[in-house]
Amino acid sequence: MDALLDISGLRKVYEGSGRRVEAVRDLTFTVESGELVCVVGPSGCGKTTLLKCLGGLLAPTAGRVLFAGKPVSGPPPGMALVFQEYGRSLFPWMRVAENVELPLKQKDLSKARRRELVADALASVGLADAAGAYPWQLSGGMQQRVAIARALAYEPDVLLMDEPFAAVDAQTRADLEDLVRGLWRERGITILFVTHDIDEAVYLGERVVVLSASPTVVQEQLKVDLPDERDQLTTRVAPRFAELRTHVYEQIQAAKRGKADPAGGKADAEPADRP
Amino acid sequence: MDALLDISGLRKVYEGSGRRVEAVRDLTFTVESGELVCVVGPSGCGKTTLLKCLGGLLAPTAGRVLFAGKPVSGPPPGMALVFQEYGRSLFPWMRVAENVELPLKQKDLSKARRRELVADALASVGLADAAGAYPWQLSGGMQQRVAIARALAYEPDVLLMDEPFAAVDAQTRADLEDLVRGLWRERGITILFVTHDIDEAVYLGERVVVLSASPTVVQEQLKVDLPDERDQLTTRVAPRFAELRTHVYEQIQAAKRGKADPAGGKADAEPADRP
Amino acid sequence: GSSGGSGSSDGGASSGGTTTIKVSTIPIVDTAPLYVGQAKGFYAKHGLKLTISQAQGGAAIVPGVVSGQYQFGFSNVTSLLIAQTNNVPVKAVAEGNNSTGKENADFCGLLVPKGSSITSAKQLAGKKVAVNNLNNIGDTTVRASVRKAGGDPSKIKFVELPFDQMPAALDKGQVDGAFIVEPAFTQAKSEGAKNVGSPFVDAAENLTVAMFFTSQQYAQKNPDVVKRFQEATKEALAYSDKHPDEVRKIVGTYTKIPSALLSKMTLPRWPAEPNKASIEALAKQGEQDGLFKSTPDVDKLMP
Amino acid sequence: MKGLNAALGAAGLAAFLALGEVVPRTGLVKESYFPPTSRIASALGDEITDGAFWSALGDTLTGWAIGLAIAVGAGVVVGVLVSVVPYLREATASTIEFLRPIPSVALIPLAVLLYGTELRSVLLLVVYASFWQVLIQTLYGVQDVDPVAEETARSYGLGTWARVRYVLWPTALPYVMTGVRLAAAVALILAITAELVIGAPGLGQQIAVAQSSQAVPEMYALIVVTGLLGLLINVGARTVERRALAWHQSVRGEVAV
Amino acid sequence: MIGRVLLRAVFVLALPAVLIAVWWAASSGSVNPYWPPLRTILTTFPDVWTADRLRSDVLPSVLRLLGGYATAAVVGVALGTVIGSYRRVRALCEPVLEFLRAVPPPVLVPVIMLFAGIGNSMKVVVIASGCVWPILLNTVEGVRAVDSVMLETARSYGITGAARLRSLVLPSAGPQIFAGLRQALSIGIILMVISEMFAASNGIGFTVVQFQRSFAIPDMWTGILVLGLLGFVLSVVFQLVERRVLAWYHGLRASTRRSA
Ligand SMILES: Nc1ncnc2c1ncn2[C@@H]1O[C@H](COP(=O)(O)OP(=O)(O)OP(=O)(O)O)[C@@H](O)[C@H]1O
Ligand SMILES: Nc1ncnc2c1ncn2[C@@H]1O[C@H](COP(=O)(O)OP(=O)(O)OP(=O)(O)O)[C@@H](O)[C@H]1O
Ligand SMILES: [Mg+2]
Ligand SMILES: [Mg+2]
Repeated sequence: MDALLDISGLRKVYEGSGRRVEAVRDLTFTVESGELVCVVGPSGCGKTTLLKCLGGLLAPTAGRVLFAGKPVSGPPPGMALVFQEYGRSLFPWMRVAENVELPLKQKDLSKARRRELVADALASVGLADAAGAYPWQLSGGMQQRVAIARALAYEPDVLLMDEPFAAVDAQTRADLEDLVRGLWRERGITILFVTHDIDEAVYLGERVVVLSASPTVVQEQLKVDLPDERDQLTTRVAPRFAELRTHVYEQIQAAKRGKADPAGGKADAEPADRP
Repeated sequence: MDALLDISGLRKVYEGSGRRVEAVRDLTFTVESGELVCVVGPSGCGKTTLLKCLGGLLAPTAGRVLFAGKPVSGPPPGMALVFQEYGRSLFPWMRVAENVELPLKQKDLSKARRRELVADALASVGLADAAGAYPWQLSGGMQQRVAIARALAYEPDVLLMDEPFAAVDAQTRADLEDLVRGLWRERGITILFVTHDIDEAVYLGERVVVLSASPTVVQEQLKVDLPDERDQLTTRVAPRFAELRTHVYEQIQAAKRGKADPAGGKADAEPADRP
Repeated sequence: GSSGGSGSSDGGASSGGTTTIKVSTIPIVDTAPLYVGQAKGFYAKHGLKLTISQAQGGAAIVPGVVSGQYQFGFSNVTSLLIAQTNNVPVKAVAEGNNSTGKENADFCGLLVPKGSSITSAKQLAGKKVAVNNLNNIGDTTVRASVRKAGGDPSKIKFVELPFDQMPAALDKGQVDGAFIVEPAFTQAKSEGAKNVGSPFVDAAENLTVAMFFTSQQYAQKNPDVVKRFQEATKEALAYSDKHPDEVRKIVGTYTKIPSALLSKMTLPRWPAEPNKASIEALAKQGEQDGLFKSTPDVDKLMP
Repeated sequence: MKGLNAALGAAGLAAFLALGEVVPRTGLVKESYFPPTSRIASALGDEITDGAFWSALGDTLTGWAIGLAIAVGAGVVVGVLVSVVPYLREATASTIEFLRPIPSVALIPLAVLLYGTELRSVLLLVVYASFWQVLIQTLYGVQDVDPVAEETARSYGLGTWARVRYVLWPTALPYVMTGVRLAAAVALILAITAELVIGAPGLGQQIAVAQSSQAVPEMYALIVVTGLLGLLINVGARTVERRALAWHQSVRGEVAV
Repeated sequence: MIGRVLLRAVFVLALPAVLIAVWWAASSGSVNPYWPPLRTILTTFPDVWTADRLRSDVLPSVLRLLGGYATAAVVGVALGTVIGSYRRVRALCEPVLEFLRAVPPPVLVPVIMLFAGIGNSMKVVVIASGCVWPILLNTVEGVRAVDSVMLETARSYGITGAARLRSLVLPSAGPQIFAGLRQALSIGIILMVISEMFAASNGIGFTVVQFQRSFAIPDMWTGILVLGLLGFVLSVVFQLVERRVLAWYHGLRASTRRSA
């Protein structure tokens, strides 16, 4: 029972406005302290839902989420979440630097230290000179990087990231992947990383959790037995990498084939007419 | 002068709230009628800006945008745009089917035909059973697919897509890529496709336009000389595919290296303090 | 109350010998003769059918009469004089009501709070006195009381308060004195306030406090209707003056005065004719107080 | 859930009424000027057995409903027009700001001059006062349109009317709903004030009579009636809102929590 | 630049100029004492609104107005935030508030006088009691409508309490709160007049009502003009403040609208 995050029997059903969706049926897996776990799964299978339950933002319908042995009832301290809806998670009334600084104000830090953290985080995502802009003056990819910078500056112990690189270009993405892995190795933080890019999942993770199409269960957990030292050029061409990614790809296809519908529609969805 | 879209000397400078950004410096290229052109470039280089100028939503600071020989002053009819900010481009007060149907109401179609188009489009993106849901009840990837379905149902002559598959999983992405190529081949529509996935650009496009980091110019235009008949399995492993993707990758890296800053910050950005 | 009919400004639709006239009044004891006259058939006898509207005060009545929305209105004399000096074409047609003329037994009084050290109107100089309307009959007559008691009327500080708020204001000591009429007068007295003067009595002998009026145009165009209204009102006034019990009863129908107050309160007098001398006295005092833009022409105002 | 809310609301009202009973009883203010709740209640009981009360209530509600309908209709239409037609907003801004603060009470002589004690007199004042509430809310609401939503509509070639109907209107609706709720109360207030001062038939006139008659409990009873009317109006507005704004964060947020 | 200033000036002045011209023409031959020619009103204006009067009547009125308005703004936003944030509190308070909201100020004033006396504090309370409603309602609705993703962001970063209020809830509800503040401004002027109908001895409202009662009709009309002008001036000031406070909002909304 050393696991930092312990999810067992997690179930989440959304109800309301004439629709009932069983987003997650039964998820059980654990994340050890200091692990970097990637989660992949078909669109709409409940990855975001899972992350919100872990982050204490959503109460599960059934099942248990333990964080460091204690049930999660609200956002645990020291945890940072990068939202999939990056655009809406930035506050439009604050400039980029203020957005990044905001969570730090909750911590007991000197002003100078805060400034430093903000500047470092923005520089590390390549946005040093956008500090004074409002989020809505930025491109989509830049907004997403601001959200990432905010999480990094927060110096969390646990980092939950929901498709954080979806909107950035290939080169920036590679840079950011290395940044995340570097942080993880240096600081020993625990990372749960949701992505739909299979290569990314394999490249980044120690372990890949594959979710099935909904009603969602854990389809497979895969240990990534690549060396710890990874590199965009060499790792991605390693034969073992190709094997692993093919394996994951097949799993995801299997997950989706489990359903007649090509793209994860809901079994329980009851699209009703206006009430 | 047969080009359907003719962009020459396009320049766009954003001003306001104490910031002046030269998003696009000088873009010149054309898109022939019935072509499928992919645009790649570093994050924040002005791809979205370019698309908005083409779509008549944004007035260029300088330069000229011609659509079928006429200057673009407002959204041209028969053109559909899939926005990068998919979440905000869906109307939260309308259900999914209504969102997809809305643009059709502008066309002179019978109600039955509209229904049919909506149902087809939703089915083709795998969301047949989400028709009765509100957008905010859907996952990120599902929302993005609704936005795509809306554009497809509109049956446009010209389709501008801004990173349309950013939020969907690998398998769905592959399906949607084939869907878009299929539509293009069947209906002979003109498509301008912005993406940051280099493989995707090469797999989909007839031609790839690589943009430099800002101040943005056209870095390179690359003809994709792969056979018209493409297939996720065979095409992606073809040697020529690998060559092309490596070439594009190098170009993007070159584009970014053109700048000291690793990720497309603005040369002209003047982050000022609050006014 | 009444609902408005046509907005015809030539006034008084007549059918089969009866003319319908709209009269705008205030729901207070003073206007009781109108109701008495209606009930006793004095107006019907003169071929008049009354429609009575109740407004809160002159602000609503005078413009209505001047524009022909109503044919007749009820107003205190000072207001009419002020209107006249501002070229508002009003014309008095009949007596409204008079003070009783009896010191300390009028329907209006000058009250001081319970336990106040003030025992005479004289001491109100320099004090805060509530009147219902500033620069109107209230301050003129209060000044008369203070003057008569030997005080300096120019030193009184007037504040404006509706009559119904005065008992509470006196009780809380928010004002040092109040110019107050029935039924608030009796109400305040029953709660311990003391009467130190009778302004209407002190201002003039048998003061005509209010009158019915019409607009000059209407009076010119419909001398006959005006005449009938005058005669019917005269009869109603005379009858009311003689039958206080009937008056109290009818007041209960158009006001909500609690019966305990109704039986106790002092009624005004209703002589058949206005007292021109008292009006002239009031006009003179008002002029001294600077109420008017020019010297009022009492003759022109009077019927 | 709904029952609980109603119970809480009732509890709030009960506490308020109890306060109304206690304050005069403890002598904080004199009972004869501020009658305790029970005394007001019994006066209210007397009132509602009186036919005149009901006809007055009917008159007031007629003026209120017609006036509100005109004000809301005009406010929304003018608000949308002013926002949609280029330059109209700039051109009308100064005039709107000038006219808005002119109090209806100052217009009373004008109303009487034009319409006497007729219903139209009340309507003039009611419409004048509540129109601005709806107008301003509509202006702010239309301005709140999400730029991306607006661009989406434009890029699909939605015409002006379609944009108003499918984009501007739903966005502005939450603001407009607030405007309608504000206007509903203002219209009621003005209907009653107009009756009170001008003497047009209705609850306000009854209040005026009670005031000048020194009938304090009756006056408070009538005031309570106006308050209760406001309460009922709000319940109606909330019901409409729950249906019309089911998609809106303010309503759906309630369900999710 | 100069062109833009000129254009603005035209926008501000054109419609009023037309309306004034219409009024002038329509009223020029009027003999109705209640509807005096505009010319008479304008010639009366300087006689009535002398510097002396500005000091003795306008200033006290404006001070009362500001006092009441500020009170209402603080109370409305504070109460509105609480009520908007907690569903239970809203259920508890709403009926009582709706009850109070529907009571007409002219009949409410006597009740307020019982508690607040007849001095300036009464007038400030009366003004506040009317201004508070649009602010309160808009704040409640604005707070209820805070974007769910932003709320979750704040929660996940442990931004709670005052920080959450200051950096999330209030800015997000800001546009709607300002709509309420805007409404309240003109309501404040109206209530200023109403409150000065009771136990006042100076003030614009007092003066206008006195003119009305004493049949000084052109003078009364000048008073109405002054109220309108006051409203206009205050709204200009208000707009300046709003432009500052909601700079992000107007920038965001204008970022696309200005183009094309
Ligand atoms: N607020 C909500 N109300 C109702 N249903 C919801 C809500 N949020 C999510 N759902 C449903 O729950 C399911 C899982 O959604 P979730 O966002 O967790 O998927 P996801 O795995 O993150 O997908 P994606 O990769 O597309 O982001 C979907 O079917 C979605 O429609
Ligand atoms: N409304 C705006 N106001 C000011 N600057 C803007 C605005 N929109 C975009 N920009 C700036 O213009 C530049 C180009 O933005 P654009 O959105 O076109 O980039 P992009 O190529 O689409 O990037 P991405 O791949 O990250 O979406 C960026 O530097 C951005 O900061
Ligand atoms: Mg998701
Ligand atoms: Mg973009």
